[in-house]
Amino acid sequence: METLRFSSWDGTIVDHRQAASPAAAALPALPQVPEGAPVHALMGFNGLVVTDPAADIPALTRRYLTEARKLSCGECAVCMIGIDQLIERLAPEASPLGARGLSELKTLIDQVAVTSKCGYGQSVLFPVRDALSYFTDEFLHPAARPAHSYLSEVTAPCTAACPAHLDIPGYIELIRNDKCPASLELIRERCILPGVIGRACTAPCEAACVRNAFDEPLAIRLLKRAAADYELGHGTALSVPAPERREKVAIIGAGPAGLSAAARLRARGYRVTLFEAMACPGGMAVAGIPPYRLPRDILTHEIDLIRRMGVELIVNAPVETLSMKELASQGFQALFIAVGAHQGIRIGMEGEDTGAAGYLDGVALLRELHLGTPPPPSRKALIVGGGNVAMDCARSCVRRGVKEVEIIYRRSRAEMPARDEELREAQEEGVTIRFLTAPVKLLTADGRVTGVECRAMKLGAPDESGRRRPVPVTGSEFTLATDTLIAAIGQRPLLPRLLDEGLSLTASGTVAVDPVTLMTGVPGVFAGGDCVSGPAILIEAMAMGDRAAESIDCYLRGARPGMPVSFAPVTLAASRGRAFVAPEPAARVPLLDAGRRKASFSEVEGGYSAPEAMKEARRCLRCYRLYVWQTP
Amino acid sequence: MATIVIDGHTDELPEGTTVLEAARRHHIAIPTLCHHPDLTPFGACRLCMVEVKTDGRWQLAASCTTPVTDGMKIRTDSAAVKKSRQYAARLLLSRYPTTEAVRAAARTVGVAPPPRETEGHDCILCGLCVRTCREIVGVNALTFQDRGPGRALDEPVIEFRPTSCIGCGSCAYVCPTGYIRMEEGGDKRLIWDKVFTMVPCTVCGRYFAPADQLRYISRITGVPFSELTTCTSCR
Amino acid sequence: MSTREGMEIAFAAAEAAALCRPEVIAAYPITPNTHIPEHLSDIVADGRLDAEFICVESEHSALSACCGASATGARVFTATSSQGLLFMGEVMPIVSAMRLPVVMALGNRAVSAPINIWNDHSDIMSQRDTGWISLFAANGQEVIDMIIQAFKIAEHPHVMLPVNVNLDGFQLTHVVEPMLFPDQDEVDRFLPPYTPFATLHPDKVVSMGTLGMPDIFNEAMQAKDAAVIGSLPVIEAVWQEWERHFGRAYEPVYAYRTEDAEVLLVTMGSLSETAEAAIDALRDRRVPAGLLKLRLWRPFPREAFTAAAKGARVLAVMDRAVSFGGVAGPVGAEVRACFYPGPAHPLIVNKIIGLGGRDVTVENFIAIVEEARATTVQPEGYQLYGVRGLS
Amino acid sequence: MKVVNFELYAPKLVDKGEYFCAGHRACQGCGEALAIRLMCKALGPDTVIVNATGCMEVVSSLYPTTAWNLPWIHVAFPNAASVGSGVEAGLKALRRKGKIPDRDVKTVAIGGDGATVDIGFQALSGAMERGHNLLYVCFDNEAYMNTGIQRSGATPFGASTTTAPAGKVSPGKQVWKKNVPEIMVAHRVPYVATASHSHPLDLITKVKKARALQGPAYIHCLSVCPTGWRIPPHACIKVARLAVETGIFPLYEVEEGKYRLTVDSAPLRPVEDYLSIQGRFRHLTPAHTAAIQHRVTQEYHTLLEKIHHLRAWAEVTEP
Repeated sequence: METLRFSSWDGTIVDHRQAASPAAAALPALPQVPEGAPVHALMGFNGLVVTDPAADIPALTRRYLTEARKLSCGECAVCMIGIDQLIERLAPEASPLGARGLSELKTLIDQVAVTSKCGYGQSVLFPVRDALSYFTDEFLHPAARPAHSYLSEVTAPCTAACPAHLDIPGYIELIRNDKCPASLELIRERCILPGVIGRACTAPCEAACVRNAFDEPLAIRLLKRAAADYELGHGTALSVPAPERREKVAIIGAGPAGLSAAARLRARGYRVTLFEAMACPGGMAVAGIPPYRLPRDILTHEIDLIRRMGVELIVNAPVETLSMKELASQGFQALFIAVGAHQGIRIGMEGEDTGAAGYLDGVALLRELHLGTPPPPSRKALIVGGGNVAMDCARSCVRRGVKEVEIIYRRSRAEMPARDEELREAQEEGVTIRFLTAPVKLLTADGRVTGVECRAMKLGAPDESGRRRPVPVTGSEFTLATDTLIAAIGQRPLLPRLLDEGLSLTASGTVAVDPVTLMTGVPGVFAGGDCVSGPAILIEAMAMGDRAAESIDCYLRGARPGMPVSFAPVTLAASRGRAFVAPEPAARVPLLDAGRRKASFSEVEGGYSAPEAMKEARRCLRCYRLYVWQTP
Repeated sequence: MATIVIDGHTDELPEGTTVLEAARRHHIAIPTLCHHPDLTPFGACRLCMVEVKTDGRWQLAASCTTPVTDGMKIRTDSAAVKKSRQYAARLLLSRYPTTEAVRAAARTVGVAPPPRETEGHDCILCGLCVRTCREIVGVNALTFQDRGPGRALDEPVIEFRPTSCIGCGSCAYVCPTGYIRMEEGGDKRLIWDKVFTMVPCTVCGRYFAPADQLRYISRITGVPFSELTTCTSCR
Repeated sequence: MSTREGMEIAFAAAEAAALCRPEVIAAYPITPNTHIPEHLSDIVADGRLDAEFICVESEHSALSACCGASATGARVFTATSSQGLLFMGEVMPIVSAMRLPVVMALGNRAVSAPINIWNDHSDIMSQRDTGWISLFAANGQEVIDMIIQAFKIAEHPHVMLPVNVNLDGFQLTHVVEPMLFPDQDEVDRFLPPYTPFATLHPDKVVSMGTLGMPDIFNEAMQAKDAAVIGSLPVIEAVWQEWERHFGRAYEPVYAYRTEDAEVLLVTMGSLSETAEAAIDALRDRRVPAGLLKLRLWRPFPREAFTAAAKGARVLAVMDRAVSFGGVAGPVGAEVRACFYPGPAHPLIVNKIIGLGGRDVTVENFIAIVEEARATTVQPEGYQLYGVRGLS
Repeated sequence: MKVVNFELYAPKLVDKGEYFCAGHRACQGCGEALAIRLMCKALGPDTVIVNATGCMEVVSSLYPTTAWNLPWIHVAFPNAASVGSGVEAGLKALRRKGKIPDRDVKTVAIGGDGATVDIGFQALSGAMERGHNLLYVCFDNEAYMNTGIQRSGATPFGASTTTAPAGKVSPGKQVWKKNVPEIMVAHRVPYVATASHSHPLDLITKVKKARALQGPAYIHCLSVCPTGWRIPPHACIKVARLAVETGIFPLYEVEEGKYRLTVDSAPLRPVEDYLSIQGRFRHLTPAHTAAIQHRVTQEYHTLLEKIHHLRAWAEVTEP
């Protein structure tokens, strides 16, 4: 879309159709269409954008309505029937509209917008109204135009916010209609570990939920979990379609990214082998996420489902022992590296590298806690860092009986990446937090940590991450006594031998890949997950696993993966719908009380019963956002 | 408690009361097709629209699904309300022109139904049967089919699960249009195209309930099947 | 501003009723009142009056429907005669006991047998004790005025009783007279909309017409009687207000040339006009005779009557119905009773005249007055006047 | 749709409101009181009840108490229908003139069999003919129970009453019951139905249908009177059900002239089952019973004929 001729996006009318030379007016923020698709016009949930005189608006409108009808649920009297009437009256063979007919249709649209039951019906018809209002002549005096081709995409604020782009309104509607198995099936299309994600996800979708504007977001994560829990009771199997393919794919790292890729590739019929360094699969999900948030049986169950698809899993196969050449010689045509980022980053303070007892790396600690031989409990633990790993370390220490657990963070709460409920629950469990404090020197005595010297900070200008940069307050040094200091400020991948075989790293120490194909410099070798993106959330890693599987499939079939439409620059939450939404708070789930929590690693958060889930699902406003592009 | 003003009457109501209930307390007539006092509101028919004012501006809202909030102002007879009800009625009529329940509802909001050729018994997707089956009977034999991206169904329909249905017929009873039909003859009952075997009353011999239904009752109450085979008038 | 127009009085009665904007009319045809509902249904059919006209299948249903309609708070009108009134008989006392302000135009007619469609008062006298207020009109103008007044009286919060306006069959119903018709807005000013104190409506749930056991029945009857008696001052007040609005005076007992009269004729209804002519003739011959015209029959205006009759030696009381085997005709008995006990009372001659449409002339009245003047002792009982083969 | 066997779940959907309240003075096991309570639930609050003189008026309105949570009026014995006509006309006029709220308040006249098929029959016929928006419900307990079980036009053949007693030479009433529902059908009113308190949901559905339409409707509801029928109070529902199952009182409805059986009791049970448990029929000989059986079978087949072969007026009038 180069020059803007007309736009009604968000209801602001920009009309350059009469201008001699179409001004290079700024286009509204629009989704990015895959390259090589010239666009004449776009009709989207929030308006109409025209960039080419050749655009055929009535045709585009008809196409838009056809697509729109597919999304209308028909559960209220106005939306679908209204769309049907519009389709009927705007059909080329329909009797001429006339000015009166036209204004009737506009009133109809207004009525549908204010009386529809869900957010979809309330917003979907605005662009049609714009077309009728600003391209009146084309509707009143239809002219024969060359046929166009079309491209249409559906998303939703929650869907777009989700790294894996789950059809969230879709699976919520299925739950509402008492169809958990179907719902789970839909979830699995883009999230192979629903039970895990339903518990351990940071749920960016909920932050994007339109309901935030009225009361509070849908409990999307818990609904996903409800669907997964339902299945636990009933059981399913993941299918592998015939025909089997002969190509073998090796995947290094049975973490979320590796498991996802394995499942997708297996589902396409490839023979997949997973190499896992640790004694059990799961990667960060098992090593990083404490059982009180993600019970192990859930993870095991979902990994077993993948294994039962026929994925070969080899554990205790450390990265160091693997090489591309060997794997190639074993007949693997493609390799996917998803080793994650398990190497704790140094704080960079004095005395850090003395190897003093009591100084621990956060992820290593968690790994030990959950899989190996945990270090003996201490009297006091200081955790450095403000992320969820820091939280996990702190809460795990509490559970291991450490009397005094304190977190040190160099910025303030606003900049803290940890999730609110994580922090709240930690504080409930007695964890204290010291903001605007940075460690500068590790104090030791005869090889043991005795304390840490800290400096107070204040917030300066925002840095590249958009968060305000902490600035030291000179002369504010003070000392905190402790026998354990845990560094939890981030991780990076560890892949010694593979590096020598031609992998290149980025500045931030992650594996360099082609952003579209995820292929590394070495043909046939792909990488994804934390080892590419740096520490990220599970669903993000899984999404990358899926994409990797996609492009590995393409690579092995000699095709090139299509680039999906990106809704990144678009604000989907704001719609022109102005209907009333009755406030209704989300259904609550029981939490294990703080006292019992501290004593054990058993799951803290309860789940929804089926009726509760159906009730909560009813709150969904079904904010599907439809885009239809007209291309030559 | 929430204090509201509805058409000029001030009233204090417990939280959670719907605007429709509030209106009925004051004998304010509001047309509905999908509402039943014993079932969860569903908001399908859109005939019960009213205007509410909570944050300084009047907005249309479906009275059956809108709970009263403190300070809420409600008007049920404004021009906007009338117009929206009439549009809902017109749309319903355009899809179900021969369904008496729809025609009657249209008349109540001042929309004249088209001349009728035949009498139809359409499913108007009011969801009364779905909710009755779920909330009153508790077997979920009826559900809406979902629609959305990649799940393109031509027409939304209510899905019948023969495996769950116990043949109690409550859906046929609650159906406002007569679309759900239930036929009986001798020891058989036909509903939703599923045939049920009826159990005769041990006292009067009358076929009074489907075996499936009695089995279900026996299961949820723990009462032995044999004790359930006497009809209500012989008990 | 009223307009003068010549019209059949039955039609005029209908026009008067229409001026009162009744909401429901239920009536059944019977001679001689028939023209009243006929003309009313014309008025409704022409859209001049927005009302429900119920073509009932009997008089019993007519008054029943009026009863139901009035209970909803509607203003209600009906009309009948003779047998029709008797068929309404079951409902008559119920309407008054339920305090429903129904207004009825009653075209008085004889009661069978032998069947006779012509005028006398035996129909209303048979319903005398049902608790209705009874007004008697002497001419078309009074019919119009009284029908309008009747609604105001009936609906007065202190009254709340049904009212019948009596107009003699044929003598009035079928006679064409010039009459003054008040304008609609004049009537609207005089007669405000009816505001009932209890109605049949879900917004305020009431039970009407409940079962009364002996322990409350007396009290109920006492209340009804008190209401009828209590209506007298209201009626007088309404008439005074009428005079202020329309300039025509009404009083319960109308005295005509009674100054130092020795004999007073006592009449009700249309015969009063003939009687006035007779009095004029007698006065021309220096005969000290006068006339008392009763406009109000129930409640009976005892004080007004005795005051008006003061000084007269003889009262010649005309009755138009027979109380078979009684001591007097209904009016005769009433008049006698209202002088007893009392210090002094006039001689009372009671004639029953004009039964079943039998003509009554000026000469008849002159003769009756002459006979009364000759009376020196109180005569026994009563006399059916002008019976062939007797006297 | 046949609603005969909904009794296990659908009742949970019946209006919880009580409009004919407890505490009235009806006899134990009074079927009529039950039928009226159900009728009121079906009618809902926007209703005015016009009650003819009879048991229900007497037991429900002893001054200064009332069992009615609906606007209610009683005038006399023969005129419930005509009072109803007036109420309907009054409400219609006042609504049109904006003197009362603009909503559909239904007028419902109720009476016993005496008030309906005998003394009130003319008023009923008139009201139906005039096409008022009036529902008339006859609660038929087959005799003048209020005055002490005298015979009415609705008393069945062979029943012993105080004015048609069973004696040495007479088997109680010697003529057949007057079929008023059929006479109402002959009035060509849009809706006529029979109902029984033994089939509550059927009764409710029919009342709802009648309430919904704008125009005259008639429902004839069998109301068992344990006192007058000489049965124990607890047998009330059972006897009513037997009346239906023997075909003595079939439950059907006639919409726009179209007959439909709403409860199919085939195969019919012998009338013996119904007669033998009632004191009022105690004296009947096998010959009498046979005669009754013959008549009932005949009537039932006549009804089935109409159901299967009669076309609705609409069908007849439309080309």
